[in-house]
Amino acid sequence: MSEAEPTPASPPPGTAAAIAAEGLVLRMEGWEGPLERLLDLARTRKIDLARISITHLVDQYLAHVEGEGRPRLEIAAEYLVMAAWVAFLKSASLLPVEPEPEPEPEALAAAAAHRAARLAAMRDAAALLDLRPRLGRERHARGQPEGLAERTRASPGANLQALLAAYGRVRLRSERRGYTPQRRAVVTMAQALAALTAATRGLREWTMLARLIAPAPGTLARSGLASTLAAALELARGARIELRQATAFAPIELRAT
Amino acid sequence: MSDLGLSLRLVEALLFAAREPLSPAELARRLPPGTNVPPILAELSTTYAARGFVLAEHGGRWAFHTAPDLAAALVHERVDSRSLGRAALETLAIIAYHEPATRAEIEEIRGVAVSADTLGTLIELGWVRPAGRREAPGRPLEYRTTPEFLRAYDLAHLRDLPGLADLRAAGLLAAEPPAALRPASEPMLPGV
Amino acid sequence: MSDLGLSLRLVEALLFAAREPLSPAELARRLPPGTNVPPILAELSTTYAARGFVLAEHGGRWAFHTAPDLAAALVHERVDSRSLGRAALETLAIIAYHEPATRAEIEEIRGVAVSADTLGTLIELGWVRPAGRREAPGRPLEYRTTPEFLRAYDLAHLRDLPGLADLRAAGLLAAEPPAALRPASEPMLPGV
Repeated sequence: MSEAEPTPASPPPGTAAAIAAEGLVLRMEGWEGPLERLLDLARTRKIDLARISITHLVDQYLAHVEGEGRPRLEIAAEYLVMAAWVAFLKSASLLPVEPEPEPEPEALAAAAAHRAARLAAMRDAAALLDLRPRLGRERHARGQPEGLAERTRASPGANLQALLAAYGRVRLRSERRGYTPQRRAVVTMAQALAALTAATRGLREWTMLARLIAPAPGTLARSGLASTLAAALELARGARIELRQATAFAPIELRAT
Repeated sequence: MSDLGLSLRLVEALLFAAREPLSPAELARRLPPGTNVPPILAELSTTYAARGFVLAEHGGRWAFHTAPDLAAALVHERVDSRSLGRAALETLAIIAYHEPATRAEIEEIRGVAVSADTLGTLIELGWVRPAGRREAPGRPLEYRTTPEFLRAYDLAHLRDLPGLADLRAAGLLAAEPPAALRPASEPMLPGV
Repeated sequence: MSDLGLSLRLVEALLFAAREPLSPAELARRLPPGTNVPPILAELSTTYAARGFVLAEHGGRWAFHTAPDLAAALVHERVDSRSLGRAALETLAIIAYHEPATRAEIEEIRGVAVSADTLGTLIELGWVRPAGRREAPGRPLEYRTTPEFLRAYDLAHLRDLPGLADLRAAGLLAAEPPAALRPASEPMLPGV
């Protein structure tokens, strides 16, 4: 294994301070203190990671993240990276450093001879196999088999679970089938224009717009108000009527020109 | 059978492997020159007369086939216990939850067309039956489940079927739509 | 042959009519309840041993096929005269003698890469199939032969492969050289 220190994507120094303020302080056998300090010591090999339980580390990490109430993802992620590095360094320290044994020449020769013998054996076996009377070549199946007649009686098992799942599937599909807007009752612009044109013909007096709207129930009344106002603006634009409003939110009045 | 002549064995093998019935002339062409084929065929048809398959002649051509008296015994009745296909299962579920349901209603809920075949399968199984016509334009047929359906699924009543909330709790309606799209109150199932 | 039992005639007829080899269990399903199939199969294979077509077992399934010694006379009936290439044949042999075998093992023995084409040919013939993965690094696919392979080469069981016992005794089916060939410094395994 290479002795070179792996260079991790270590957390930027700025965030360490932020984390320290939040504080994930590990309390376990072999180590008590902040996680980032543990990682520092592990990197510089100033602590024996064999004594550190990764399981306990993970447990305390999870407890800390869950204990935060609303976990702050960026902090949790920093800790996760640090904990992962500790785990990685520990696993690296546990791997045995084994020098590759020098292969002995006799063993190499024996292995080569064995390999050659195996290949020869398989070539012989393949030849023997090929000498056997093969179906379709030296041996033949029946040329015109009638086939085995079968009469099928359907009797599918009744599986309530499958039936319920099917219904769940259908409902789910229909819920997802998208939104079809409900067609609401409205007074259309054309209707309002026609009504207002008729109502204002020869109207000399200033009259409140609200009086000219035909009474209607519920949403239709609000739609009538909106459409009639739009129609009034349209007629005013064509100089067929005059509009006035004293102040904002005051009643709108109109008369024919 | 050690005294079987080579020719007889060859005729046997040729007739066995042939993909069509063979005439004596066709057989002779594949046999050692001078082989007298008809006596061999006669001997073979006697040999096999009482066995599971017989050698018979039809229009001058010879072939082995299954002994006629065994034909009936050889037909195997297979019970097809494969579970219902997806379309049939969904259709059955919709009828069970919404009965009486017309085909148009089933299609409306499934979101896809329901083939006559699918309904036919369910009717043939005896789990669904047409039950009158709806007094609506086109007077469509209404479908209902049968007592056999209840028996097969071990249900005392249709109302024993779990409601939507139960299905969701059981994870059978797993993927939930976003909360914003869900109606405030769960739609009630008709007739459940 | 007039005293032939009905069961024997039925077994004969079933095997004769079937498009695929049948197992004793499949036969039993189509026979009167309580029929003891194996003795019938044994009797039939004796009866037909010297005829133009014979009854044989391949991997637990039984079928008639023409007697191997008649091959030369039946060239007209040849349906599959393709001969396997050397690579495919060697690969097939390695899988059969070592199964299950991974691709890496086949390549180690052959000393060359095994093309996907070679394995594909064998799989397409229905003689080899991928059969699960080995619980080893990389989880490589393992290959095994099929019952059709046994049938194609007229082997009742895989253990009937020619020379299998000798190859095993000589240690030629093992990846490592036999202990006797290993240098003395190597620790001996008990029981090897």
